[in-house]
Amino acid sequence: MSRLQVELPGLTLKNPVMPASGCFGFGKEYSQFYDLSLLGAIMVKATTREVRFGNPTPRVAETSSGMLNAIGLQNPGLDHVLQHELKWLEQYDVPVIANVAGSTIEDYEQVAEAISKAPNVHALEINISCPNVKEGGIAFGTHPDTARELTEKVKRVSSVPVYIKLSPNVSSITEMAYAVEEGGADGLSMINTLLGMRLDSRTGKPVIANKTGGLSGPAIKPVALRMVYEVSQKTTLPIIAMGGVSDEMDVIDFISAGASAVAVGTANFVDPLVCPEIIKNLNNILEEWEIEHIHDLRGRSWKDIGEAAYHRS
Amino acid sequence: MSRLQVELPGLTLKNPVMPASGCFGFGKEYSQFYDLSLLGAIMVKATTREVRFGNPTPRVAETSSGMLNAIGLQNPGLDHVLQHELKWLEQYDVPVIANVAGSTIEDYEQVAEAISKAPNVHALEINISCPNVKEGGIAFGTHPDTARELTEKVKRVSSVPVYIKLSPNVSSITEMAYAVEEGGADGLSMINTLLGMRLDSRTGKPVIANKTGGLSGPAIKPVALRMVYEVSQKTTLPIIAMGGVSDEMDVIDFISAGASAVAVGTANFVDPLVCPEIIKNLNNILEEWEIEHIHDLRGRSWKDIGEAAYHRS
Amino acid sequence: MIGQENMKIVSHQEIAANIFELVLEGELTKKMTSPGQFVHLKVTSGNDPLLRRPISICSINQEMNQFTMLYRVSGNGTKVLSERAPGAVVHVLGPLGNGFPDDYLKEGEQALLIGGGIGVPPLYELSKRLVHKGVHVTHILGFQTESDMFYKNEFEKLGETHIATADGTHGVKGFVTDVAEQLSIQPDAYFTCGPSPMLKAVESKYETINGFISMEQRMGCGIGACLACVCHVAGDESGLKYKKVCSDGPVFKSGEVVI
Amino acid sequence: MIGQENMKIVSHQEIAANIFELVLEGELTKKMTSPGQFVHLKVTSGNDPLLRRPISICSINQEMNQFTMLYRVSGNGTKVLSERAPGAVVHVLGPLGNGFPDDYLKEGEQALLIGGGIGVPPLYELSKRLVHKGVHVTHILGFQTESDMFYKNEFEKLGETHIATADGTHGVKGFVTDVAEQLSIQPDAYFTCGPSPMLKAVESKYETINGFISMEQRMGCGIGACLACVCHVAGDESGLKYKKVCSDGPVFKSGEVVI
Ligand SMILES: Cc1cc2nc3c(=O)[nH]c(=O)nc-3n(C[C@H](O)[C@H](O)[C@H](O)COP(=O)(O)OP(=O)(O)OC[C@H]3O[C@@H](n4cnc5c(N)ncnc54)[C@H](O)[C@@H]3O)c2cc1C
Ligand SMILES: Cc1cc2nc3c(=O)[nH]c(=O)nc-3n(C[C@H](O)[C@H](O)[C@H](O)COP(=O)(O)OP(=O)(O)OC[C@H]3O[C@@H](n4cnc5c(N)ncnc54)[C@H](O)[C@@H]3O)c2cc1C
Ligand SMILES: Cc1cc2nc3c(=O)[nH]c(=O)nc-3n(C[C@H](O)[C@H](O)[C@H](O)COP(=O)(O)O)c2cc1C
Ligand SMILES: Cc1cc2nc3c(=O)[nH]c(=O)nc-3n(C[C@H](O)[C@H](O)[C@H](O)COP(=O)(O)O)c2cc1C
Ligand code: FES
Ligand code: FES
Repeated sequence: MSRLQVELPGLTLKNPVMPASGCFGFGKEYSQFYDLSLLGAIMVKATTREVRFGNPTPRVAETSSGMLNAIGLQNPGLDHVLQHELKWLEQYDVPVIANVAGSTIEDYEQVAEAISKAPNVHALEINISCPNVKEGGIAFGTHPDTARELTEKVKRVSSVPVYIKLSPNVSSITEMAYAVEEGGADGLSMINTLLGMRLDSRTGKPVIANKTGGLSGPAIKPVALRMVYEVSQKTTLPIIAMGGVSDEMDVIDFISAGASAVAVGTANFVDPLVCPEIIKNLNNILEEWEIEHIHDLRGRSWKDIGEAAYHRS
Repeated sequence: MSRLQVELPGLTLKNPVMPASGCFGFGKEYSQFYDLSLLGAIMVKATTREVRFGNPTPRVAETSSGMLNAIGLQNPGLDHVLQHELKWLEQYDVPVIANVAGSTIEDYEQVAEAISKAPNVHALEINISCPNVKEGGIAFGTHPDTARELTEKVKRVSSVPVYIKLSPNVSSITEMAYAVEEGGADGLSMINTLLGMRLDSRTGKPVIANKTGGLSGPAIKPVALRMVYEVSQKTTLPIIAMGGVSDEMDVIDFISAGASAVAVGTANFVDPLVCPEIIKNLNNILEEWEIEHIHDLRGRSWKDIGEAAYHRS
Repeated sequence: MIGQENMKIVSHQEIAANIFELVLEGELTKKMTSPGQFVHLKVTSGNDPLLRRPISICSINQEMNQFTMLYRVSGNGTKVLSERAPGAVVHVLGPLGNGFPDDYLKEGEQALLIGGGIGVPPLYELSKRLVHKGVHVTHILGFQTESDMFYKNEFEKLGETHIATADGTHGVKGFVTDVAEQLSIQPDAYFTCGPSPMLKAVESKYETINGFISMEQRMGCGIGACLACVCHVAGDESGLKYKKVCSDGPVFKSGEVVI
Repeated sequence: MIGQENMKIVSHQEIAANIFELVLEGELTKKMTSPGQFVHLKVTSGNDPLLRRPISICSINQEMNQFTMLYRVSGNGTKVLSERAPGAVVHVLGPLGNGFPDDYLKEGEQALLIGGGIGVPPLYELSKRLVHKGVHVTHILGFQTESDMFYKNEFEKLGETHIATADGTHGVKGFVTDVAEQLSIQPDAYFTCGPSPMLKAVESKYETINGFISMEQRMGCGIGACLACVCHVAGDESGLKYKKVCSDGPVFKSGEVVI
């Protein structure tokens, strides 16, 4: 097995690096820059049952080392995603993780059932943590009981493994992880954005039309890392981690914290080639450090796993 | 009344700008740089009943646009604070807000009762949100019932108004605000640090000896701003806001979000003169904008308070 | 094809109050073909500012491998950019989006170019090309006040140029549409870029002729992936159709999208 | 008195692998009196990197109003600093802390100066001053490998200078204490700066004489307010006593604090 190959429920990844949902569309735009088959996987944009326009603009604002977004789950709807976006992606040798969203549990069930049958969808990422929509989204992601119920129902109808995407906007991320583990989740993906806001200092009004938005980027990395560190010690579920990843050292940090794979969000906007570059550099640095497999580093922030997993030089 | 003067329970502030607790010691070091009487108030370092050494070092680590700290409430203990630190501060014409911490409710009561009698202590800030100690601290700050009870008990023994310092590490900051409002709090101070962590990428081990730490600085401003925006619409308690403030525009943002006064933490480390500079610039910009009083801007992010509160030029 | 390059600053100067002219050199220039396209700049390394900044291409010099941008210091990112000295490099992603067509009008036809404030720059390369093709160009340029004004001479060299300032310190007191009212020429098409209220006013004033309108919107990716920059499609009653300013625009045909 | 100033970079160069020599000019130099003090640098404007970086003063030139620092690029902050060109300004807070006493030894007495890696720089100004007072100085400087070595010539001009490298590529193979074992001189006091294991080894080797030890710790404020940089006081059984490296140190008397 190669140094970077990672096996997860439903997924055989060439490497543990993938674009995060909503930061990569359905891949078309980035295919202008590189061959998408280089990626470990692709987490595509959230899909809902119906087509959605999303929130009014402005939808993004910059903050110190971060950005706020309130796209509001704009997407062309389940049917279009199945017939066009996922179909188009079939030309690449890369597993797709479909991000599922909705306003009601039934919405989630319906999308999960249908989209999990697409041939290149190898896993679902259930988005119970979108801070930018009025109904559903984060409401499911901050109450353990609702999250458990949703997980159970989605699991029942899905033909592929189910990863639940956790919200960081909670008092105890571990409690949420326990709840979805009980609900039968196959894995976790974490974290979604932190709820934040920016004001125009002159007018005093919110810069984003939706008023609040989700904070992503390097600013949130310390929070994401801490949450992965906590949760990975408490559950046996594999974790796909995200939050501020922009280089190979960030990937190593999240794996050291306990993640099995890592997603790159905001950094794609800064550098469209960031994912393949991370993959290349990651391989090089592991070689330099004489680490046989990326998972030799997994959880070393809290596990005592001996010299092998440390930097040798 | 001057443009910047602010009246709050227990406090008449020359201006709404004060250093945040833990980022200014008891003022001595900064008195080398300027006259402390220029400040609106001083939020002094957390005081516990007994002297505490705090956590092992390293206690700080830098992150993108932020820093982590795990000082662990190091302080010389109640008696020493009363007899030396607060005594020393009496030479300045500036109200002190005493930050109170402890491991049990009795600890809080005892410190609150004694410290609130110091002549220059005009208000208490009850720190139920320190993420860096094993007992007390954040445990009180993430459970509404405990927070309510603690507030009631502290109120009963305090001879000055009581501000409760809220933790951002919760699912619903509004719920916490309601709880302490019910408990009889006179005001809120928010936010304390977000729980985060940094790893040494080479060894994979936490940089901070305490493993996790509290994230502060510009990185957290969007989260702090959103929380002040939410809470100020839901309670009538005045808010002293903090989180990433480093210039006068940040102060204006927090006031626009609904705060009554603003504290400056991490920015003191970057520029020891930051507080008096903010005060000067704040006055100048309000003059330029023809705003008669800083509170004409209060809450304008969500209130419709007419042209007067907008930028005129 | 979109490219990426660390390009060298060959000149960088303030040409009006808070307005900077930035000339970059590098191979990426070769890809720049259409006036009205923009580039996405990383103004400095490090995470603050984090995102790229969209800036229009103002003129292209293929022989020298250089292109020029004009920008206004408005927030933190442009401020940091303005402090970068000649010799330093700036990371450029581009050219992005679809620009103004320079073949819509034929030789001898009349073009009206209307720019407001920092919307003026992309019209410069356009005007040069139209003139080169033998199209008659008339410019109306609007600014807040005289000290904000830039490139007046440059435009005058290409064709009739009218200035409007909001405070009357130069040219006509008022807006670009006030100048338009007084124009005797009958344009065959218009090309415009500037703040939305101006674009709206221009579109409704010239309802009967075709025009090309360059839109602005806050951006994330700049390449069509993040859906930050969408606008509604004109006449779409479902409210569900959209165009992306970054990749479908920034230039749209008049009547195509909701300004 | 601590001051603050935007100081100009007059020279900036790499003098060994990843080791830079930075010379700054400005009035703040006048306040720099004691070798072993440090300054707190804001390496760039903006919020990333956010905090200041503590760097020791390596030498002071009062006539030219300049002082020199030597630093190693180890993380993001020092990397950004290393990219700043002569002519640019760096914001300096300092001088901070208490340095090495240059009057502890009298003329004719023998000083031993022991530096490890990036702990070497503060010993340079100290050595100059001791030599100026007629104190005999002997230096032991330890590096990982020859390519990391710097200022060997500079120290040799001031007194006997022994080099240890961990890999034996220059001088004695081993640690500074290995060199110390072989020394014939009997120092009247020692002065040391370097990584903690080295400081510990030096302190226990010279138990019988007095020494001055410069400590390192991650810092927040640099002025004694935040309690980031504390160390325990030697012999304190309560575990509650502390010293702040930034304002009580960085130089302590041997036996004063727990290394
Ligand atoms: C297609 C296009 C072409 C442009 N061409 C030019 C040009 O040629 N010259 C010029 O001066 N300006 C141009 N702009 C506007 C320019 O992008 C903004 O002024 C600039 O991004 C502001 O950045 P800042 O960091 O100074 O401001 P800040 O307010 O600090 O920026 C914060 C964030 O908001 C975004 N933002 C702020 N204002 C705007 C705006 N008006 N439009 C889009 N995003 C904004 C920034 O990109 C950044 O992400 C153009 C914008 C677009 C969309
Ligand atoms: C009193 C004192 C004097 C020093 N003098 C010198 C000197 O003359 N030359 C030199 O090269 N280095 C010196 N150092 C060490 C220097 O401060 C660090 O190497 C530097 O801060 C690393 O910053 P960075 O951004 O490159 O590393 P990063 O690891 O990215 O820094 C992250 C954070 O950790 C802190 N940090 C990292 N390493 C250290 C360290 N070893 N000591 C203290 N803080 C650290 C940084 O200040 C920053 O806050 C001194 C340290 C102290 C405390
Ligand atoms: C513009 C934008 C759109 C996003 N859309 C989605 C989405 O549709 N579904 C989802 O689960 N997460 C979405 N996210 C969250 C990201 O997938 C990711 O969890 C978060 O941005 C943190 O990673 P980062 O810091 O690397 O960006 C979005 C983030 C951004 C910035
Ligand atoms: C080094 C350090 C020590 C702190 N100590 C305390 C403390 O003792 N009590 C407290 O209530 N908050 C403490 N805080 C939190 C700050 O008061 C403030 O709430 C937080 O840092 C956010 O503000 P900032 O981003 O401006 O730093 C501390 C913060 C820092 C950085
Ligand atoms: S900016 Fe991302 S789609 Fe236009
Ligand atoms: S660094 Fe703040 S007390 Fe020493």
